[in-house]
Amino acid sequence: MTNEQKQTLMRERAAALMKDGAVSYVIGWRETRFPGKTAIFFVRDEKDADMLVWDEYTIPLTAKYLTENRWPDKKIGIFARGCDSKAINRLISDNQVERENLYIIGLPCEGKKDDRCLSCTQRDPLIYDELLWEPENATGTSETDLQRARFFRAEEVESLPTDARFAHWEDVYARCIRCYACRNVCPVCTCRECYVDMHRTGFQGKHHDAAENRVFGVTRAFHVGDRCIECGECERVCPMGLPILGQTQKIIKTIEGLAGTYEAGMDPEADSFLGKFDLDDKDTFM
Amino acid sequence: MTEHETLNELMEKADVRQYDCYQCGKCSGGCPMSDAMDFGPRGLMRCAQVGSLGRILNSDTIWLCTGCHACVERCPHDVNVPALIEEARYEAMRRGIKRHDSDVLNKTFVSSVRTFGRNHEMLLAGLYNVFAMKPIQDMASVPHMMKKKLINPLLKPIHGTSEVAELIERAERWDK
Amino acid sequence: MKRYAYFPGCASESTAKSTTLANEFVFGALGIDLIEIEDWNCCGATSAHTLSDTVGLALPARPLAQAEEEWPDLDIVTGCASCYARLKVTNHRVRTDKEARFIVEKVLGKPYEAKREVLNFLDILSGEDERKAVENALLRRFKNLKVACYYGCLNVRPAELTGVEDRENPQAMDELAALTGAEPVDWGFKSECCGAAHQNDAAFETRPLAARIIENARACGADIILTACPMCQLNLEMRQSEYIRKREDKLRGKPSFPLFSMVLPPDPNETIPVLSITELLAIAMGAGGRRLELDAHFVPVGNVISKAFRDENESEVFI
Amino acid sequence: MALSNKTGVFICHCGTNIAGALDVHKVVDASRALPGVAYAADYKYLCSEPGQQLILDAIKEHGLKRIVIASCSPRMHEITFRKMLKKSNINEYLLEIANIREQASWVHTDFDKATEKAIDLVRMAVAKVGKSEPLKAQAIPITKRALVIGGGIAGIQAALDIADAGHEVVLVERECSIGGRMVMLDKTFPTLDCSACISTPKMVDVSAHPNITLMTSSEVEEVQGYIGNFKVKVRKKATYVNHDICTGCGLCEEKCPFKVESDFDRGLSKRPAIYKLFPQAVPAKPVIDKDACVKLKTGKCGVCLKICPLNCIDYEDEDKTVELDIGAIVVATGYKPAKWQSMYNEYGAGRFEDVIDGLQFERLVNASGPTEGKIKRPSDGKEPETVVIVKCVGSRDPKKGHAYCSRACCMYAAKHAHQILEKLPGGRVFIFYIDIRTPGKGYEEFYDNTRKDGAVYVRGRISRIFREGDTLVCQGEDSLLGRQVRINADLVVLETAMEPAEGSADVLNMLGCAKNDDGWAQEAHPKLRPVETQVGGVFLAGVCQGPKDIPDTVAQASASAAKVIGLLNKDEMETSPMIAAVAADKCSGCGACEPICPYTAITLEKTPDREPGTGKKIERSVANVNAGLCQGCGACTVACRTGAIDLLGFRNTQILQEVDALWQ
Amino acid sequence: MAVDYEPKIIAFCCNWCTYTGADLAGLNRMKYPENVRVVRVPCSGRVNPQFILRAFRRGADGVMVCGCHPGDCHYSTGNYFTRRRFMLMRELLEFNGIDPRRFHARWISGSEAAKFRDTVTEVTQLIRSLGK
Repeated sequence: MTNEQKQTLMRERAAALMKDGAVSYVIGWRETRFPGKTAIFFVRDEKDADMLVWDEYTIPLTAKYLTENRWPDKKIGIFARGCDSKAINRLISDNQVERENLYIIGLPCEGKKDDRCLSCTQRDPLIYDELLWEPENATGTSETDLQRARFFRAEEVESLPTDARFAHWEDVYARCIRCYACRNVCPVCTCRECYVDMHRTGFQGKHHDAAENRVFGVTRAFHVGDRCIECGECERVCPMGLPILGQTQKIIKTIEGLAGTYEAGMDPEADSFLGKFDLDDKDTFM
Repeated sequence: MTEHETLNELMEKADVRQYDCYQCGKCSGGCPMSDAMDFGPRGLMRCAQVGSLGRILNSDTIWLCTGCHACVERCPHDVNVPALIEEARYEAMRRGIKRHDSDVLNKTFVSSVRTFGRNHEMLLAGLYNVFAMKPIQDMASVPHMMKKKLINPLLKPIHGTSEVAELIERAERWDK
Repeated sequence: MKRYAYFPGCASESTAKSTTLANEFVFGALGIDLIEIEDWNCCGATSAHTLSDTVGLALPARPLAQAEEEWPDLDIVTGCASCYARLKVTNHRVRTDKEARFIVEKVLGKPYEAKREVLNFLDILSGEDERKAVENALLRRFKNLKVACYYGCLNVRPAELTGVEDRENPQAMDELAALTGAEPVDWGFKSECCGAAHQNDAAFETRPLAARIIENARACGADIILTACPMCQLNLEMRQSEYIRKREDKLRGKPSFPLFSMVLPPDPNETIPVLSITELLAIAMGAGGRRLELDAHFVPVGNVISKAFRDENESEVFI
Repeated sequence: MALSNKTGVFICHCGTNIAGALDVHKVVDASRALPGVAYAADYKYLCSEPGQQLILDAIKEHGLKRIVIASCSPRMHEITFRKMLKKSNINEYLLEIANIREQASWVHTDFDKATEKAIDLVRMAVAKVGKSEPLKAQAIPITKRALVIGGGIAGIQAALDIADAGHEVVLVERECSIGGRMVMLDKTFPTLDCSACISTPKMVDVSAHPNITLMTSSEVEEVQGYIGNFKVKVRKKATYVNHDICTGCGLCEEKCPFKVESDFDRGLSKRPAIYKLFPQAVPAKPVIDKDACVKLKTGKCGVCLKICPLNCIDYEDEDKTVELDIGAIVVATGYKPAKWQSMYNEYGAGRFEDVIDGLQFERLVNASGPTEGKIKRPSDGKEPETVVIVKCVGSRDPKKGHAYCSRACCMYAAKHAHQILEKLPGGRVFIFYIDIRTPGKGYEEFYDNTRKDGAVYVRGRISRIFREGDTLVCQGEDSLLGRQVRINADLVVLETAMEPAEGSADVLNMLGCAKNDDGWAQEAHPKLRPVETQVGGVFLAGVCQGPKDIPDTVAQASASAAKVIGLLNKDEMETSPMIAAVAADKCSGCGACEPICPYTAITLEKTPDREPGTGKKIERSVANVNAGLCQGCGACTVACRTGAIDLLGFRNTQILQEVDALWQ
Repeated sequence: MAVDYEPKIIAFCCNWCTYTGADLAGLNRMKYPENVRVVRVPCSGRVNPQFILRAFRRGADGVMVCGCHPGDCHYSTGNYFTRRRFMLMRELLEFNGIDPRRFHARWISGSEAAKFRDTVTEVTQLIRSLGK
């Protein structure tokens, strides 16, 4: 099936859902005035369904936009690929959305023109009410078939000596403008009030310098680390183009080293790594 | 390599941890050959615990084990004594330690297989009795067996005899 | 028709003559096709693996690989517990231990993946369909025949290889024997080792093992012992006079003379016939004593069997 | 914050303990310069009466609002100074102690550096106290009624002790009589007194005690609430006999035509379908076993109703649920003997009638048992000559049974041997053991006597038991001789492991108590809090916590009763105010804190709210901390990314202030 | 590296084990370097990794987190969470170019006064050798 055919299917389905009044709106993608860039689009009217697109640039994660309306009167329709479905699972296990409030239209994904798709192992949606077309590969891509290592960004930094690593991050965080786009786009950043926004003295100083930005970077990584679904949106939306994905990748890699295979968002029932323990956990604390 | 290291290597190959054993004796209590053995499986584990490799290798226990696995089956700690015995036998053979006649039997057996591809019970028993100097063992049964053609004096090799001989050759070379 | 690749084992050509005949009869009657692995060789039991692990793996691997190559869809079956153990161990090691598989394939010079299972006769005969087939094939039923089913150690252990549920009191053979009308007795030596592995090189030490088995079978009221392995069969049968004579001497407080005890026939009331399970099935399926060459047994079986078929009114005599 | 930061700093000399190792005056001077500090002083012994008065005076004189005391460890005098503050107008939690003795003057040799460190410690304390807030200990009301679950000797003892102290007790027992395992036993080691003779009077005491409500044939179904305030649902199962009228005359039991295997006699005898558990049962009134009664199953029979002179039989009886308000709970669910038949095929897996377990032997040897105390083997009623006793059946066997030692078997095996030798003159006893464990008063002596009586102890575990003709052959190794032995036994007694009682896992789960891997209830601390659980107000008595013998069980039962009495003696309980608290407006209800709490004190609760922006009425999940359960560890706070859940007294801001103070 | 460089090390100690152990070191008049400043927390599970970030941000030369040995937690499970959190944090700090020798997590019980002394001495010397 071509992308165009798929797009037609999506438009038809969204239109039908709106017509039936089954959902209050459907979250998908539309074109922007910039070629090669799409934006998240809420189909609020049957006739708007024709604005939906599906091509190699429909990259943004739809799931996070569910948090715009946590107490909907009607179900919310949402188009979800593998990555979106992991994010939806995460939102469900974080009690941010309720499954029964969602109508999930699963879209098996052929991979987009984005870096994150090179190490994607979950092209097919994990959770959905209907699949719009045949699954790509029911079992996902095997580790060996990946076009890029799962923890590529972390490994780039790991290869540096300690001092150079410090310098690397110093350079990164010196450029950080603390716009918090990385936080805003992240499907697991769902606090009512983010700790960085608290007006009284808290964990995050208000200075704007490399050192303080670094605290933000590491803290953010720690806050999302064991729940990170590895979608890479944070890095994609960074206006300064900072390679910040390595931080969370490093955490997941460490978890795997401690406790074996680990992937967040696969199961809405699963506990996250830091929410449980094992009596036999390894440590080097003496 | 010290004796202790050798012992540990044996244990590791056999995947047996000597300190798993708490000497309850359930193995020796159920071992069919226990009466004839000098140590029995429990005793063997004790030797391993105190680090006495020499006693293990020179014991007749390792040669009398029939490999019936009754000991492992009932062991509360799943100590695989037969696996240890197997490794101990190899080590004893490497060192040329001889107990009983099992090596006579085993070598006769393998050469019979090498020659004919299969094992000829009569030939094996006969040759063994000669080599082990037990001429009358089981001889009382021979007339009956001859009469009922239970044993065939004709030695008929299989087609792939040379193939089998080569196979054994290669396998033995691999060990070295 | 069910088909299996068949590994007869060396004893099938000599001492296990009547059992081999019975096997052919039973599987023929059940319509189970046993295809003999061509030009099979000795599995090496029980000497080869004692001398060398690699030789111990290589010998069984040859016929197994051959079977896999020729009949990739057939499970392998053997009638001897020793062969069963060696084939099963090799199969298991090749499956679970990468290094072992590498060595085996290297020495063998061809691929061997251990794709199929290794089974013994009890495994295949205790299947639901097979049991029904056995029942249908029976022509006569035994009466008042108490049997002690002797499984031998290697047919039931190690548990992780054989998958037998109750290793202390296995049931497969008892259930089969019960189909023929024979009464299996509850006795204590079903899976105790008979010492066949050392019957030559440690004769003096292993004799008591078999002697205890025979004693317990008799004490528990069995008329015959049933076996599922030619090694056990020979070991339990061939030297019965020797054990019993020795025991009698011991009871009388006399020193035992080996030659003497071997030559003199024991009291027939003290001996107990030993049959293989397939022989028992074959007889119940109508095979005659001559056809099965039952006279080849060291301990005569005729009387016991014919008594078991005789009713108060009838006077049918077997053989 | 409205509260003033006017902080007073007081430095203690502790004689020369502090003043001798660092420059106290320099610390005072430095303190004075710290932000927020309005007053600083030093004194020889601040903990002394005049020392405390000095602080109180300074508070008054200088209008101090927060206090920092630099002295010995807070583990030493924090409580002293808090009490002192109660005499002032300062909340006792607006106090910080800088530990300049144990962690400065005593451990350092360099005078200047120690002084510098002491100044830092004061600076940290001042910074922290600046963010402290007044806290008030919460008072939880306490329902003065205890629930004891399980009516074995542990439950009986606990119930009696609590009731004797004047508190109401509800004793819930699932069987139709209390008594548990102990009344099944014949004699108790090492004194050999008759088990029933010492336990039945206690049972009668229970039934007669004005403070004890006895609920037999009952099971706890649901537990909610927390220490002092549990709501417990108990299901009273139908007994089909009106116990208010029944006199326990026993006519119905005699005439009932249907008999089933008696559980009490461990299958060695039969009992009628309408039955008392045993003759001295408490309550001494029968119940109908609905699985055995033909009337209840088919509607035909009704003999008991016809025969009953008082018309107590009610075939229409139904289960009832009772709700109770409870202040404290004692778990005394006990044990069951391991089902060796499914573990040990080598011992015949139950095929041999004459292989019995220790509890069956107790019934055999018991004068009120099925054989009236004569040791007869079950198969043919013959008196055995040779008896083999096998220990550690199911115990000390990680593969087939349990890794743990069941603790009482060594002793009751010796008792069994003693009883056999006493009752069967000329009889022989062989006891197979791995190790002999007799740590207890008079225990080793008892074992010694049994050995001298002629019991043959064989060191080795029995490998298998098989039948040979009429006898059972026990085959094992005498590992001291190094020889295999085969003993022809007429009777074999397997001393089986103790396992947590049927259903004990459900009870523990209901209560929120932890279990170890073997299913035994987990005590709060193995040494220092052996009868408490992690759940406030829930205590453990007897074997439910781990295998033990009767003396230990009774001791533990009394210990848990003491804990309960201590709790119920109070009208209300003060809880530490230093517990977790949730800022509901910040909580996003993600639930990350919930699994962290070892006390299940955190629950997500639906809270009415309005949707931001639209003002729509909604309900959202907010974490809620149960002040009765929270112990104040603060592990939850780390899981909260937004900081909505925080630990009072150790707030994030307080600790951050301490950190910041070090590098100001 | 200046010879008289005195690092400042902050140690988060749980009230029931390590803090008690530190007090015991005092009672026994054991001697150790002055460089460590102890922050008392109820449980090592209370220690937020962000405290460690804050300390390094403010200029700490070294940070320690100490609590009861696994299995001995006063609150039964707190230190199991500590273990997971700080095994992760340690790696993350190293990843961010902070010398892992500047961050130490240790299990020190209430009776291990000597271990407290030795740990403090050892960590101080190590960090002193690393320089500023």
